[in-house]
Amino acid sequence: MAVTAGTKLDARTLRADFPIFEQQVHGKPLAFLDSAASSQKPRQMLDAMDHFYETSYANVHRGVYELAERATEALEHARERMRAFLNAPSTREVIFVRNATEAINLVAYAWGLWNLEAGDIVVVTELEHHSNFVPWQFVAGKRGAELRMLPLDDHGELDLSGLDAIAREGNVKIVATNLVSNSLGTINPVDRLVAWAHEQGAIFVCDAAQAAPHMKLDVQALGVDFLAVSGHKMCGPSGAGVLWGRAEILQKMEPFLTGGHMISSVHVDKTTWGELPHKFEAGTAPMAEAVGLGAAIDYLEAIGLDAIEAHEHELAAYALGRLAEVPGITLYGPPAERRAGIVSFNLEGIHPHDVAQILDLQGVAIRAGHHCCQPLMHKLGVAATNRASFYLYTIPEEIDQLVEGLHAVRKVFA
Amino acid sequence: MAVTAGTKLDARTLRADFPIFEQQVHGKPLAFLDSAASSQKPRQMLDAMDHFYETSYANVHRGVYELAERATEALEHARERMRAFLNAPSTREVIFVRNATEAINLVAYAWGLWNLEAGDIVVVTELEHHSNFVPWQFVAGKRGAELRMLPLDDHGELDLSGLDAIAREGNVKIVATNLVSNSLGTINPVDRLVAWAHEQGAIFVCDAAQAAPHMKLDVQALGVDFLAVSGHKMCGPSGAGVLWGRAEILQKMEPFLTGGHMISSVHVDKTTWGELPHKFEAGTAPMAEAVGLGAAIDYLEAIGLDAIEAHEHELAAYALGRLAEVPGITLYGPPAERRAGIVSFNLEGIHPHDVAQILDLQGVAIRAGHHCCQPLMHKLGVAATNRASFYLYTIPEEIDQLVEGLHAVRKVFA
Amino acid sequence: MSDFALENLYREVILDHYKNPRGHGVIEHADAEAEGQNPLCGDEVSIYVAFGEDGETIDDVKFSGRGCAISQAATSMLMEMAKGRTAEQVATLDKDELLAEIGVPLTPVRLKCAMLGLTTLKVALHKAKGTPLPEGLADFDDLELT
Amino acid sequence: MSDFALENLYREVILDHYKNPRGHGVIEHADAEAEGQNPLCGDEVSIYVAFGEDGETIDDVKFSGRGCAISQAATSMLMEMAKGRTAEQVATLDKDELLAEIGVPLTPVRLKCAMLGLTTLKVALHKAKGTPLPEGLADFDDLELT
Ligand SMILES: Cc1ncc(COP(=O)(O)O)c(C=O)c1O
Ligand SMILES: Cc1ncc(COP(=O)(O)O)c(C=O)c1O
Repeated sequence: MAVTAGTKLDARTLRADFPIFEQQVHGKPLAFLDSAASSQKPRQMLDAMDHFYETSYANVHRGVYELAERATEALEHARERMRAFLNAPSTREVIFVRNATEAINLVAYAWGLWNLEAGDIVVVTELEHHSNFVPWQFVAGKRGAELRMLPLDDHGELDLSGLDAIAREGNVKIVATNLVSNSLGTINPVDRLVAWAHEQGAIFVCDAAQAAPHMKLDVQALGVDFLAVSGHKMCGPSGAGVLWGRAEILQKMEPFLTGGHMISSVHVDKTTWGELPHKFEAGTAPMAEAVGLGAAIDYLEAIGLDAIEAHEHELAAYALGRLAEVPGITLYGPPAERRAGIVSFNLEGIHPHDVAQILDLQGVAIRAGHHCCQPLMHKLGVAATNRASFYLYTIPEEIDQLVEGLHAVRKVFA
Repeated sequence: MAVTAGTKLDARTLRADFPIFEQQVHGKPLAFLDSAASSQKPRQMLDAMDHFYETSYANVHRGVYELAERATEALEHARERMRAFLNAPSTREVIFVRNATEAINLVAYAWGLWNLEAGDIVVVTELEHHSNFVPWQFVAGKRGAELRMLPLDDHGELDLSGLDAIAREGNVKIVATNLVSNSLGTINPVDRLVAWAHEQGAIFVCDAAQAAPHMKLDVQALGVDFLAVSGHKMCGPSGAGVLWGRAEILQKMEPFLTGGHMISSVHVDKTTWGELPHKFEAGTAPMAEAVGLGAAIDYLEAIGLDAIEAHEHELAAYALGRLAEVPGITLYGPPAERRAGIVSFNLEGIHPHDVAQILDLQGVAIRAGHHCCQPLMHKLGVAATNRASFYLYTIPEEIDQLVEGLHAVRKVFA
Repeated sequence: MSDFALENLYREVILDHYKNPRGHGVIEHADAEAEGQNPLCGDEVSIYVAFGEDGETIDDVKFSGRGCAISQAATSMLMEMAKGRTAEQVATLDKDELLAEIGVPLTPVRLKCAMLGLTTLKVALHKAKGTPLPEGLADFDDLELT
Repeated sequence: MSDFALENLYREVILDHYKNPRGHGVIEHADAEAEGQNPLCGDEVSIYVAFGEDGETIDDVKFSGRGCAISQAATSMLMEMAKGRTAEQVATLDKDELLAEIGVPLTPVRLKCAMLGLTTLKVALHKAKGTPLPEGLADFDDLELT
């Protein structure tokens, strides 16, 4: 694929790469509007995994035979692809994990559990996914540290006015926020929070699960200390994600999972840890999954992250406009300019589960629930919302299908 | 496939299911003798994953639309297959993780870290894989508990004569051993150790990474409290393993990884955990990998675990006989009757790395190294050994190829 | 839209119970009560029970909380079913009896919605009378009642 | 067997260094020393350095330990290369210079074997003279030297 930067992507053509769209659901064309939960997979990525299994499979790193060498090369190539994707300084800083949740837990345990002390402060936001909230609450609780939440303002954006007050309360050790909210699509001002965190001497953990699939990332420009990514949301397979971390910090940390591969030497009285990134990759790696993730990055970069972001942005604006036509609808979150391809809403008097179920019968797949954001739901004063989310293969007709579907939902409950 | 129990398997026919054997390596037929590190994959398993991605992919458990329902059903079907495979009482006790290493770490952290106290004793053996050694050493160290190692006797089997002395030394809280050694192939007397552990009031953690691929397991008959399995060693994909644990214990435990999916409700002041098994499955599961593992179980059970065990047993006996012909060879481990399809050896004066490299040029893939068993290597007085390991697709000709290769190795170093 | 499927799932009686829930409200000083939640959507329901003079028969039962049509209708139907039965009878009430009443085919996720009221009612009775907890909820004691 | 590949990898000079390693032994009261290990196979090597009167030039260097033919031969060759150079020169010695001497194509895993001696020698010099650590070993200080 030869695509030059800035080119608009052609979602209709790209759809042909995704076998899932070759079916109808309940006799209707499939309008898959739940990509924020997990994206669909292009054939190219599936082929890369099959090819790996069929020609180059063996356990990595330790074998001196041909298949093991090939497998190791494939895994390390994927690591290099991810390094370049994040503009990380070194592959030593790219750690393969299962998903963003494990990436964040790795930091919470291996840094938080052994560094937090009673009275220290961990700062998160009201807009976090449970995966960037509960781990901090858990380790803070274990260490007697305090959890503070930055609130949202009325536009669904972070209110940073309380930062000074928090800083006066005690030792801020960790600041953890997402870059893009999975509920509201808000793009958060991570730069200001990073600067503030570093002024406090805190580490900054960035949950980029929802950002990585949709926009160009640069860990050096962001200035964060750790960054978590899920492969399955960016055209990669389930079972592989990445934690990026600064080498200086990773080196000083305890390991997280221990066991095979992550050691330098094992003795009854003393075990020493392997070099980065191996120190944090205990046991057999998700090898084929990493290979698939590397292929997904190839796929995304051939299209261009800028083109993907622009496409989603257009869809978000279109969706916000069309949805506003539906009587009784409440739309949550910031205006289109400051959001990714995610739109959350409620229909008056109709529970999201019922909305989603009736939409499903019309071939429209959206998510209904708390989106693993209960603190945000409490703030919004609802138990759940409907959420439609878009990706590179989304076409405006799917949004039309959604809007028509919502009218039908309203008829059922009229 | 209609195979009745007790039928001998036909490895030559089964090989046709494995695309990896359709190639030559260095111009020779591939003799893949490293299945203990990771097994090759049958087409049936790869097809099951592709089918899932192409027709039924979506994030599980939370969606109310058709694809999400299908994906959830596929994942839960795989859980049921694993439950039956282990004869576990309930699917609530079957937790999907990445690999056996993570399974053991889960118990080490979520049970060990919060239950061990200074002076408590954790018992492992000299025969453990690092993945069932380092996690215990790590958490014992963090809690000021003691690590005790059961030694090997001269036949490569566990010497249990010191158990009473250990029991007198203090509070034994955890006993962790493997069922089959990945280095020597020894089948360990887990029943006696389980009884002893329970007499001490300790939990028993069984590392079945090397047993599950090769013999019928029954967690109820074994009487263990936890059991760890790696999918990639049993014809499943990389990226999925299983921890089985007793519900009574899992319920009382803290969670391990926290975040999305594993909660019941999340509030700033208090978060409650979800029901089993979800409490231990934070974030997006290795969904396709679990589906693949389910298909692998279908594949293995169609052949029959008894037939697989008998086949490997035959191969081990044949290999021990043929290898004994090679001048200067030292064979490690127990006699064929008491071992699985794993043979470790050294050639006098020739380092395993050199042996394996020269064999590779002849198409023979074996492992050379410490096999993540440094404590065992110290005991044997070597840095490394060669290891040939077999599986259902192994044919005696591959062992012949190995033996011929070893003669060639000796010529190079003559 | 497959009207048949839709008619089937959101049939008149479901919508009627949803729009006009029976037993909706609160019993002050109830003899038994419990709160339940559906972790999938955050829905919550509270159930209140008043026993008759024998201390066993359910004299009155009410519910409050929010939820989808399926969960609200199912809970509303349950209120009608429970009244006049003993605590023991309700604790051992087979979920199929309620499912028959609902009378629409449910996927596993929606089944959780439909069962929220029944589970919560059984928990309330368990707390007050020590009757058995619903299946699969043996760990409820540790997790939720503290 | 592909005799060509085999000849290539285990060529005469490698086997000669393996069987008759140069500089094999121990220097008592060495001016610099370190121990290294290959985590892949558990092989260990110890390196000992004695400086000349200027305190900079390597007067004598020896190694002990066990390993495969590649690591032993590479370390043996390294002993010959290092003698007479200054600590600084060896610390900045490009690994390609040693690889050229070895003169056989190495896969990444075997490269680790070949580099074990050089890495360990550089660590010894670092400890004694503060010369730079080898690339990728910036964390060596924390992990191994304690
Ligand atoms: C006995 C034993 N335990 C544990 C493991 C670790 O398995 P994994 O690398 O899949 O976590 C292995 C695999 O090498 C093994 O053989
Ligand atoms: C913002 C955000 N963080 C974290 C996660 C967790 O990702 P995973 O389930 O892949 O661990 C998600 C996915 O739902 C997310 O959207």
